[in-house]
Amino acid sequence: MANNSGAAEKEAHLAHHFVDSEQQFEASKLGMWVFLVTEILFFGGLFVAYIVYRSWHPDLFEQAAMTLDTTLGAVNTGVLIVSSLTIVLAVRAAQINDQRQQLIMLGSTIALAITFMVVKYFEYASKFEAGMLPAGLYTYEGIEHELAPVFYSIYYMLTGLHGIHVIIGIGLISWLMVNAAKGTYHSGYFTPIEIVALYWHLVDIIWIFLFPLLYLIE
Amino acid sequence: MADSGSRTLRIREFPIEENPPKNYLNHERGLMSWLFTLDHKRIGLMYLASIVIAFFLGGMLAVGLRTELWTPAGTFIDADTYNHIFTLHGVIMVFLFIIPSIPAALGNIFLPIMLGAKDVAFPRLNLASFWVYSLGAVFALYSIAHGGVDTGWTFYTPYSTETGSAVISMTLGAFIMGFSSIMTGVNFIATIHKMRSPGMSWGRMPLFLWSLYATSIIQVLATPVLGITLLLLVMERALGIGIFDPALGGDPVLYQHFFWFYSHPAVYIMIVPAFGIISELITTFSRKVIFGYWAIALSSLAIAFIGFLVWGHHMFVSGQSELSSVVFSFLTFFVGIPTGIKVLNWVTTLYRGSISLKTPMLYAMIFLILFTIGGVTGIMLGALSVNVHLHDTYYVVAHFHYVMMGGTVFAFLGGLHYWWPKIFGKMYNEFWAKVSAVILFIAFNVTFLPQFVMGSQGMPRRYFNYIEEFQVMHQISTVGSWMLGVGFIIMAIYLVHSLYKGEKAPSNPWGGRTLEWMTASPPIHHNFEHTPVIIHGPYDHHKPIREFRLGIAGSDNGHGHHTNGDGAHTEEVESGDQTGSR
Amino acid sequence: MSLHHVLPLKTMIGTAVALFVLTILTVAVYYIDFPDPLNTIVALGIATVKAALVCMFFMGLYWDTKFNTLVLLSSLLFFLIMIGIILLDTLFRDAPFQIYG
Amino acid sequence: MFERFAEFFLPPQRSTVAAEVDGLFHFIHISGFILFIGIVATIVYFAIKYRRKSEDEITPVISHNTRLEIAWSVIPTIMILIVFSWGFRGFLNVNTAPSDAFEINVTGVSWFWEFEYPDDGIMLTDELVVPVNQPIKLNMRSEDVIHSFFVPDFRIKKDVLPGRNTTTWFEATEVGESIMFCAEYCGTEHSAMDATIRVVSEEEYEEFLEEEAVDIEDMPLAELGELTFQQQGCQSCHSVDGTDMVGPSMQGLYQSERELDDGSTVTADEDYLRRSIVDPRAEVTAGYPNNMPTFYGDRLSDREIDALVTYIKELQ
Ligand code: HEA
Ligand code: HEA
Ligand code: HEC
Ligand code: CUA
Ligand SMILES: [Cu+2]
Repeated sequence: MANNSGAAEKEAHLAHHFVDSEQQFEASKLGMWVFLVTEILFFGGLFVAYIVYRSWHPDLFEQAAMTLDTTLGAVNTGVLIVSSLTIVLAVRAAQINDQRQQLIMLGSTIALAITFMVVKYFEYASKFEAGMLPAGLYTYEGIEHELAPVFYSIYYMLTGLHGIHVIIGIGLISWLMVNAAKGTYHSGYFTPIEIVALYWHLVDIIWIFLFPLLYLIE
Repeated sequence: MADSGSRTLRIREFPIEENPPKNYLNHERGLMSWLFTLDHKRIGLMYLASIVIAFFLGGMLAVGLRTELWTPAGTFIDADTYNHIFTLHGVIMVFLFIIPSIPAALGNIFLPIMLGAKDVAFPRLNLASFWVYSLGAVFALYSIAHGGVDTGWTFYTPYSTETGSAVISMTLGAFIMGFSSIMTGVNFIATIHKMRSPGMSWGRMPLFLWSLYATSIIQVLATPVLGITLLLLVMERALGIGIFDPALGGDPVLYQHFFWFYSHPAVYIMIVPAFGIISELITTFSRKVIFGYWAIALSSLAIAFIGFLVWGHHMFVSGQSELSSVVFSFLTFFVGIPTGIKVLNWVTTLYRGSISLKTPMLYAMIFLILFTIGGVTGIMLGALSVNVHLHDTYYVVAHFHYVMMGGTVFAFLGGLHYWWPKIFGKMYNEFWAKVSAVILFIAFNVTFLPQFVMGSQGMPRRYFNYIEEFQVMHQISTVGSWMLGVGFIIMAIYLVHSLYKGEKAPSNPWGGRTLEWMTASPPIHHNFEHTPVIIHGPYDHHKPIREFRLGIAGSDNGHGHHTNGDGAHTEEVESGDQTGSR
Repeated sequence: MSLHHVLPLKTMIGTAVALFVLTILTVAVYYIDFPDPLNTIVALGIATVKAALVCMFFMGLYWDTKFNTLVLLSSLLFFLIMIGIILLDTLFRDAPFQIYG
Repeated sequence: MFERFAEFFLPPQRSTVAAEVDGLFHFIHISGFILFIGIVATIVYFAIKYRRKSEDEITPVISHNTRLEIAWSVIPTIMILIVFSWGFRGFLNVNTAPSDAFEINVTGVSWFWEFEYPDDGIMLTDELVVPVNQPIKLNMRSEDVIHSFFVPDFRIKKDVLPGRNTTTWFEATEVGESIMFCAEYCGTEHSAMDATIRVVSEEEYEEFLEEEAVDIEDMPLAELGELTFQQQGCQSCHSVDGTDMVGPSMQGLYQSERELDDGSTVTADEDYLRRSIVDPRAEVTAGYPNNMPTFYGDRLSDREIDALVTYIKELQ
C-alpha cells in the first residue's frame, strides 16, 4: 500500500498526495470504472423504458424498426469498432513511447467519431423530414399505432444521449492530442489516455446494444 | 506494489503538536485560497457552510408551514403559496441539505484523515463536486425566483408536466446536484480502496468510513437513475416525449418506479453515514471496543443492497400490480434486520463501558431513541394493509421526520459537536450545548408525535386546509416547531461564540483512538507530518494511546521541520503483515 | 493492466476482427427468421459477446485486477434488479377495465 | 382502557375490512412499543450504572457474542414474517371486491369528485350515497392528474389515474356520514377535494334513487342549469354568491365587462359564456389561473350548455 518506499522517485505528473505513480494510476483507473458504472445505470434507465414499452407493444416496435436504416446502423457499428481499436492503439503507442503513432491513432479516432456523427446526421435528417419526431412533434403517418410517437421519443433519447457522449468523447480526445503533441504521455505516464479510452469503449459498447435493439427487430 | 514482501519498516511514535500556528485554516489566506482550494478539509468546510445555510432556509420554510397550519383554513398565506413552500422545504431539505450533509461535509473533512492519507484520491474532482453542487443550488434559487415549484419534492407526473410553475429549472437543479453527489461517491470509493496508509486494513477501518463506503456505493448506483428520470421529466415538459405523460400515451406509474428506484436508496444515503457517526460516538464516549465490529461494518453494505429492492413500498396504492406490491412489502421488512443488528450492537457496546454523557454522546442517545421510533413506524408503513390506510397521511410525514430529522440530523449534530474542536480548534460551551440538545429533543417530539396520531386518524399530507377535528394536534405540532427554532437559535449562539471566544481545543479532547485525534487541532495542511502506521483496531481503548501515534520513521512528507520529540518511541515492525490489503 | 504491461498488438487486432465478424453475423441472422423470442435472444446474445470482448481486451479487464470486473458486473446486477422488479409490475397489471366505452 | 386508547388513535371502524387492518396496526404498535421501552430502559440503565467515575478506567474487551447476535437476528425475522403475512392477508381483502358488489363509477377531476350510478343514470358531485351492508365496487378514473380516493373510516385508499382505471371496494357496516379525502397531491385545491359518503339504510336508498332519477327532459332550463352546475362540479371553483374562489364568481357575471389576461376586454354576453364553458382556455380572465377543465364541451349536451348559460344569466 502507501508505504513510502523512498525508492519511488517523485515525478512531475505525480500529485503530492499519492505515494507513487502506480498508486495514482490504479486509483484513477478504479475511479474511472466506478464512473462507468454510473454511466451504465444512466443509460440503464432509458433501456428500462425501452424494455417496458417493448414488452407492452411488441408490434409497435417491429413496425417502427422497419423505418430505421439498418445499413447505416451497421456502418456506424463498424465505425465505432474501428475507433475503439485505434484508441487502444494510441494507448499502446504511449506505452512504447511512440509519439507519432499516438498522434496518428488519436487523430483517426476523432475522424471516426466525426464520421459516426455525420452518418447520424443523415439518419436524423431523413427522419425529421418524414415527421418522425419525438412524441409532441410527431407527424409521420406511416405507422398505424397510437404509441408510435413514444417509440420515437425513446429512440431519440437513446441515440441522442449516445450522440452527446460521442461529442464529449471528441472533445476529450482532442484535449489528449494537444497534450500528446507536447509529449506529455510516455511509458511512465499515460493515465489520461487510458482513462479516456475506457470511456470511449463504453460509448462503443452502448452502441453495440443499441444497434440490435433498435434496428434489428422483427 | 513494487516492494512488497517482508521488509522491515522503521516506525516510531510522533508527538502531536498542540495548536500549531500554521494549520489548514490559516496556511493560506484570501477568498481565492478557499474557493479554489484542493484541500479536502477546506472543501468539506465550504460544504458545511452551504448545508447549514440550506438547513436554516428549509427550517424557516418548515416553521412557515407549521404556522400556516395553526388554523384549519387559511392563516396567513394562500393555498398556492403553501404548496410552493412545502415543495421547497422538501427539495431544499433533501437535495441541498441532507444528501450532502454528512458525506460531503463531515466525510470530506475526515475521510482522508481517518485513513491516514493526505487527501482524497481526486482533489480536483472534489472541488468540482462542490462547484457543481453550487451550480445546482443556483438553478434551484433561480426557479424559486421565477415562480417556484408546487409539485411536492417527488415531482410526480402528470401534475409536474402540467403545472404552471418553474419545474424545469428546479429539476435541472436537482439533476445537477445529482452529479455532485456522484462525484463525491466515486472519489470516496477510490480513496478508500487505494489511499489507506500502512496497516489500515479493512478490519481496522473506523466504522464511519465503512458507512461512507456503503453510502458511496449507493450514490454511485442510484443517482444516475435519478439523473435520467429528471432528464426525461424535463424533456417531457419541454418537448412532450410522452413516456410518462398519460395524455400522450405514457405511464405515470413508470415515473414513480424511476423516481423511487433512486429515492428509496437515497434515504439510506441519508441515514447510513449517520450510523457511522453513531458508532464513533458510542465507542469514544464509553471508551470501549465496539461490540460486533464486523456485524456493524457489513450490515451497512447489507442495508445498501437490500435498500435497492424495496422502492415500491411507496407505491402500494399507486396502481402498480398487486404482485409487485406483495414482493416489495416482503423485501421491505428485511431492511429492518441489519438495522436492528446495528441498534442492538450499539446498545450492547455500552455494557460495562466507561460512559461519559458529553454533548455528542447525548445526541447519540437521542438518535437511538428517535431513530428506533422512526424505524419501527417504517415497518408499520411497510405492512400492506396498514399502508393502504396510512399512505400519504401525516403518519408518513411523522415517520420520515423521525428518521431524517430525529435520525440523520441529530446524528449530524452529534458528529458536529464531536468534531467541532478538531475542525476549528475551539471548544464550545458544554452547558449550553446540553441545554439546547435537551430542548431540541423535547421540541422534536412535541412537533412530530402528534403527527402520528393525526395521520392514523386520517389527516392527509400536503393539505393546506383541514377539518376541524385535527386542529388541536396541529397546534401542538406547531408550538413544537417554534420550540425547535428556539433550540437552534441557542445552538447558533454558542457555536458562533466558541469560534471567537472559545477555549483552545486540545488535539484529543475526548480520548478517541481513530487517526483524526492523532494530529493537531485544527489539523495541519497535509493532515500529518508523517505517514501514519496503524497497528491496532480503531476502538482499542484498552491499548496505550501512544501506540496509535506511530508513523514511518523518516517520512517527513517533504514538509517536515519537526524535531524528534522527547521520548520519541521507535519500533521495528515487519511490514509483511502490516501493509493494508489491496 | 498495470503500468508495466504493454498491450499485445495481435490481441487487439484479433479482437477488432472478431467484433467485425460478429456484427456481420448479427445482421445476417436478422434476415433469418427464427421463431419469436429466439430472434431477440440471438441478437442480444451476440451483442453481449461483443461487449464482453471489448471489456476484456480493449478495456483490459482480462489483465486487470478482478475488482474492476466486479465493479462492472455490479452495474449489470443493479440494472437487472431495476428492470426485473419493474417488469413484475408492468407485466402483471390488471387488464384495464372498459367502462367508459 | 385499551378501547379508549384505540379510539383516540384511529377513526371509527365503518367497513368490513377495518377491524383486521386495525388489529395489525395495534399489534405493530404494541410490540414495537415493548421493544422500544426495552431499548430505552437498557440505555438509561447502562448510562447510569456505567457512568464514568474516573478518567483512567479500563473497559473490558467484549468484541462479540454469537448467541446474542443470532438471537437478535432471528427474533426480528420471526416478527417481520408475522407482520408481512398479516398485512398481506388484509391487503387481499382490501383489494378483492366480492363478485356481487354493486358498481359505481368514480371520476376525479381537479378538484372535485363525480359519482355515476351507471344503472340508474344518476350523477352526483362530491357526495356519494350508498346502502349499508352492501359491497360497493368503485371503478375509478381521473380526467387530468393523479388523485387518490381515501376514506379513513373505511381504511381504503387507491390512486385514481388518468388514462387508466383503478378499482377499490368497501362494504359499510353502519349508517352515517363519512368523509372522503383526495390523498394524492393534485394542485391548488388538493386539500379541498373532499366528498361526503352517506351510508343509508336500504329504504332510504330506494327513496334516494327515486328522487334523483328526475326527468331531465321536462325540466325548465334554469333549473336544469342549476342541477348541471352542481353535478358537473362547477361549484367547486365558482361561487354563485360573489365570493372569489379558484375561478371568478358567477354572480353578476352576465353583461359585465371582463378583462382578459392579454389586456383586451369583452362583454360577458351569452356567446361569451358559451365560449367560456366550451373552450375556457381561449379567453382567460385576468387575475385567474388558466386551469378550468377543457373537456366540458364534449361532455355536456347542447341543451345542458343552454341550461348553464340561462342559469348563469339569472344570477344577478
Ligand atoms: C433517512 C431516511 C429514511 C429512513 C432511514 C427510512 C427507513 C425506513 N422506511 Fe421510510 N421514508 C422516508 C425516509 C426514510 N425511511 C421518507 C422521506 C419517506 C416519504 C417520502 C415521501 O413520500 O415524501 C418514507 C416513506 C416510507 C414508506 C412509504 C409510506 C407511504 O408513503 O405510504 C415506507 C413503507 O414501507 C417506509 C418504510 C421504511 C422502512 C421499513 C425503513 C427501515 O429502514 C427502518 C429500519 C429500522 C428499524 C426497523 C428500527 C431499528 C430496528 C430494531 C430496533 C430491531 C427490531 C426490528 C424489528 C423487529 C423489525 N418509509
Ligand atoms: C432532512 C429533511 C427534513 C427536515 C430536517 C425537516 C424538518 C422539519 N419539517 Fe419537514 N419535510 C421534509 C424533510 C424534512 N423536514 C420532506 C422531504 C417533506 C415532504 C415535502 C413534500 O411533501 O413534498 C417535509 C414535509 C413537512 C411537512 C408536511 C407538509 C405537508 O405535507 O403539508 C411538515 C409539517 O409539519 C414539515 C415540518 C417540518 C418541521 C417543523 C421541521 C423542523 O425540524 C425544522 C427545524 C428547523 C428550524 C426551526 C430552522 C432553524 C432555526 C432557525 C432558522 C431559527 C429561527 C426559528 C424561529 C424564529 C422559529 N415538513
Ligand atoms: C378547476 C376549476 C374550474 C371548474 C371545475 C370550472 N371552472 Fe369555470 N373557470 C375557472 C377559472 C380559473 C376561470 C377563469 C379563467 C378563465 O377565464 O379561463 C373560469 C372561468 C369561467 C367562466 C368565465 C368567467 C369570466 O370571468 O369571464 C365561465 C362562464 C365559467 N368558468 C363557467 C364554468 C362552468 C359552467 C363550469 C362547470 C361546467 C366551470 N366553469 C367549471 C375554473 C373552473
Ligand atoms: Cu385530487 Cu388531490
Ligand atoms: Cu422508502
